[in-house]
Amino acid sequence: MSVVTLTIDDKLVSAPANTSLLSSIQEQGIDIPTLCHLKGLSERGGCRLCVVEMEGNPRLFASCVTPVAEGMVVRTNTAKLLKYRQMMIELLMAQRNHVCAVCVQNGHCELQTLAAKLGVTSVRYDYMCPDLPMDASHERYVIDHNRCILCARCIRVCDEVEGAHTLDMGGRGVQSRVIAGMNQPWGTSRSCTGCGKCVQVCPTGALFKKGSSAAEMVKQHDFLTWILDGREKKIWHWR
Amino acid sequence: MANLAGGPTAGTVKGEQSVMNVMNRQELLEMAQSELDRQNTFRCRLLICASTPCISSGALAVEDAMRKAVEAEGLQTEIEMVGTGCLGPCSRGPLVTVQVQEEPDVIYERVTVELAPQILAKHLKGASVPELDARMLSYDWPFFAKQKKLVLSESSTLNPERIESYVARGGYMALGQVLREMTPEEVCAEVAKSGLRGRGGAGFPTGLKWDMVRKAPGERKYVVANGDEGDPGAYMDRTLMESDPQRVLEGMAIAGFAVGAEQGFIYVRGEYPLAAKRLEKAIRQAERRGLLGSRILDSKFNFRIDIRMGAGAFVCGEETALMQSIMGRRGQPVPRPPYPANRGLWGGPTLINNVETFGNIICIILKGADYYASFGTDKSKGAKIFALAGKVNNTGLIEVPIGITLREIVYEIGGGIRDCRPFKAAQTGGPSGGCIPAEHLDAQMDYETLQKLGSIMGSGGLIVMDDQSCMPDVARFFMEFCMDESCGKCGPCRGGTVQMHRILSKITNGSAIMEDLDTLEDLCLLVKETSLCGLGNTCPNPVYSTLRYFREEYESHIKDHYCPAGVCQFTEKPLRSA
Amino acid sequence: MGTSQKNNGDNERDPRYKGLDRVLKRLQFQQSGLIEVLTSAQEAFGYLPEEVMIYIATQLKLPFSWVYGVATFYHFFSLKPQGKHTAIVCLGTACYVGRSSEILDAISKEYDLDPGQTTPDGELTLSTARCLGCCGLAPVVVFDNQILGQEAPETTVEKIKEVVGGKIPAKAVSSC
Amino acid sequence: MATSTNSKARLATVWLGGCAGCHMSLLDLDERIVDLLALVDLVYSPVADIKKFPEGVDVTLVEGACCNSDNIHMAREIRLKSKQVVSFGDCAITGNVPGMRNRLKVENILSEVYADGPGPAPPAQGGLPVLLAKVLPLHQVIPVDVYLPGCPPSPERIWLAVTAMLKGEPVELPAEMRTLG
Repeated sequence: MSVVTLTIDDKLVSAPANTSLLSSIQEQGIDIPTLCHLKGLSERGGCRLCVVEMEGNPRLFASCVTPVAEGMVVRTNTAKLLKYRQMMIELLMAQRNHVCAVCVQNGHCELQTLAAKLGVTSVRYDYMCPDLPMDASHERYVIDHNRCILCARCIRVCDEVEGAHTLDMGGRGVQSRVIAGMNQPWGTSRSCTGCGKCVQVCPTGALFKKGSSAAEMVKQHDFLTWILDGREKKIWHWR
Repeated sequence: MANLAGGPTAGTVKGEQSVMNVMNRQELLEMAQSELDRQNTFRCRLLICASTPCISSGALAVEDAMRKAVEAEGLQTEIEMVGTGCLGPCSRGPLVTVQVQEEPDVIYERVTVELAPQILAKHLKGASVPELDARMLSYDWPFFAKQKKLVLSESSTLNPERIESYVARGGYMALGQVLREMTPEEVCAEVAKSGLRGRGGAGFPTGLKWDMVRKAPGERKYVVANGDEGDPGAYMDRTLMESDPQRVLEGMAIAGFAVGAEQGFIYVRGEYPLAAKRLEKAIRQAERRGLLGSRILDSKFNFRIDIRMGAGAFVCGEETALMQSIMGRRGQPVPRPPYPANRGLWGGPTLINNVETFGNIICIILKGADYYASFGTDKSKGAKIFALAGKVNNTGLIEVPIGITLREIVYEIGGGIRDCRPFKAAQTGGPSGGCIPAEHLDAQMDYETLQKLGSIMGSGGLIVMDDQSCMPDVARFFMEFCMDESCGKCGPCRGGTVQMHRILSKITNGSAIMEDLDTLEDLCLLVKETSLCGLGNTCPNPVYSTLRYFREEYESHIKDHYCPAGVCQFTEKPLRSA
Repeated sequence: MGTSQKNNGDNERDPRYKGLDRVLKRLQFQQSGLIEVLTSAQEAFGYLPEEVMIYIATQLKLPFSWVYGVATFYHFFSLKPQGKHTAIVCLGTACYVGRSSEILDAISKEYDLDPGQTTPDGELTLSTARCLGCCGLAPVVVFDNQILGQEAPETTVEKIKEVVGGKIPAKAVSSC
Repeated sequence: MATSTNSKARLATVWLGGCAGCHMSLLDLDERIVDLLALVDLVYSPVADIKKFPEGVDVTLVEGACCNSDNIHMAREIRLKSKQVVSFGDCAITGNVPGMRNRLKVENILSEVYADGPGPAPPAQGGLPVLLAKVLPLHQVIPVDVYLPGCPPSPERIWLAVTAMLKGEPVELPAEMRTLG
């Protein structure tokens, strides 16, 4: 495999060609914010939080969907980037009803943590306060559209790892919403295997286990890399 | 719409394959000659514009009345009635052109059902009809005289529903020439030499794009014509597809040969059923005569074209979203790279050009790259079609050499502003473009200049505004459009358009404070710089450019609750004062 | 997979499903033909009923959510039955400059409808369009496929009332 | 600013639409309350019986969101009379729990709670402040200088922020101390 050299925040680093810029940045121990990215899932390039500045190019690049290239000079943490990231978080918070205080995932939420990390202590935009439902028809899980940030991790894991494709995105623009089956109550969808992967990868309190109360929902998604690694290397074949 | 297009491997309907034959160059020339001979048997030809604007102002009824008059006089063998493509001055429809042998052509505007029989009386019997004389349009009229028609050169005279009509005007000669005399490299080089740039808006050099697809490794390659013209107020592509569909198909076939593709798709906006119908007919006629399909013009080149209809999504004009839509998915853009030229439809290298871009190819091949490059500016060659609308006296579709000044378009072709009001701004590029104020009336209409002024060439919508147009309100209008059309995939565009629209609404209803202007400006930059696709990257342009040139108008809305254009109603009050 | 396939028996008898089958067959059941199948279904049924979408999903071997996601992405598709009559107000730039929004407001007030809604009696659907390309006639309203050009709020409402009042049937003249 | 005889700063705390939890957390400063009172005069607070919001306040902590006309009026008065205004806790910052009604229409809420519910409907007129169509965060009503997030903000956050402000320093909470919720 060929290797390219690039500069990340004034540091010369090398990376295998055809890998993403994000992985190189993370390898340097740089804490770059991400929301729609999750190791093990395909890249969506949707949240745009991981944008970086590229020398000699007026555009910004989402590092998760930008492959490394020889001679690239990248900045990951300029004042402008910080400002944009703050604005993106605020836009997300204004879109739905993110009431952290009464959220099952309070204290363990990726959106909440990122906001604090990036210094977002208030939202300068008008809250849109959409009237969105919760769907508790599933035997074990609940989806609360009020807390969804449309990162589509649940949709991707359902399709790519579980292979059920019960979930997808319905509607468009700010009206987009995660749907199950024919936008039917989740519990009535027969393609859902109830595996709960979608719940575990959800960064916010939009998907949670039934019965969890405020701040009780803690999620873990290391299972993803574990499953995928096992599948790829076929190390679990018992025959 | 039921029998359009199949998938990439779908074959033609069986019945059609059997009648499909191979035509060679000689037969093509014979076909052209016999059509010319046929046309010459008529003493008089009545050309009725049959494109959407004229139809909606009653062209079909006029045609009907004329047909009845012709039949009543028993002149069917002497007079041919032809439904043609677009003439240009769309607001003056229905338009009728009269061609009498050995006499100059005459065009009539606003022909009514009552006047239709009078045309016959005037031209065949020499009757004097003052009402008609008043409706005569002169070819010296600046609206016509100032134009340079390279793409629309034939559209006003040929019948878009008959391939013979196209062939008689030199149709498929370019494809024949390419297949017989040129290599794919040479075709790409010729297009590159012409200096043609993508007419969809961004202005990427077409020859370079073709060469990239040509060189890209891949077994199956595709050619896609983007006819998903979504800008409100723009209808260049629709007109081209309706008026001269074969020209687009021939351009696509030449592109297919140049890049090594055997399958083309033409993606037609769902709102354009007439364009789809005519393209469908054109494809069928071309296939039946061996001008599309297998072994085109007796060569080894095979090329099929299928139509794909959009279903109402502006974002599908973005190339990656368009490809998703062709593959039957949600029309959401995907991040680039990989670029379509390397990995597009079903993973194959894909050439995507605007319909108008393909329309330019024939001229380049037949008349040569040097001839083509003699029009335009140093960096932008050829001519561009604009849909001239808004508060000018002459609205309609115009094709002008790139580099013409805005003043020439507005005051000469457009005949000045209606009611002699002052010119305030011209909006180009629709929701992705910006406003050009009066101080830049002498700016050249080319890609670089427009970009420098904060607008874009775009697909060619050109809306002229007078002092009765309120800039914040216009910006709000475009932002509402973008908000509705944002696909929702990336955060900045999804949330940013909504918030920008909210602030613009506040400005126009009186509840904004000065701080909101800064928030608005910040959002413009955020959405522009961080969005995933072209829609997001360009949708703040209308706001940003009006903020740049008409800031005092925004400020007067906020500070004084005064709308200079008298458009906005200030029904609300700001919640916060400072 | 999904909620119901109970309508399969009826499908055999409903000729509209036969038409759908023809389209499916012509497209060789390719999944990339989904948008076309949905378009034909909408033409046949007037809108996309859930059981039709389930039928299409099953035939094309696509997940239900996929089909629903595509159907709701494109504005052409309607998941609700449309009214007997439709009024489309163009909000393209030229029409907007010609104050077409006032026409929209007038209709919306007269029938107490928001754009996209249908009256409770199923008589009238009000919707908007982004440029119908008849900019020379701005402002434009399309009522039951008939293009009404150079409209004003009062005249449009009058024209609609004549028909939706139930007196004169609207005639389709041309489509834009 | 109206000067007091001693050099102590003038602190006010206000309770708008909220649950008083932030004030509880303030009281949770425990023995540090004594230290705080050594630095400030508490000139207005729900825990002190003062009827009118005084002039010349240095720092005002505002708990709660703006839910009704009275809150708006109070907020404006606070802004006029305070040097620095602090959005004290999530309700003031985001609308938080009171703001959860924003997705519904006020009329529907009132009829649900009173007409169809157990109690009698409040009189249409008669001195009660009018509910706003939407619960608003404080900064949408008046400019705010400092945000102190938390539901409630922990006593540590309060101590850090208030002491910094009294010293005239910028409030810089560490990341883990500025989470909402």
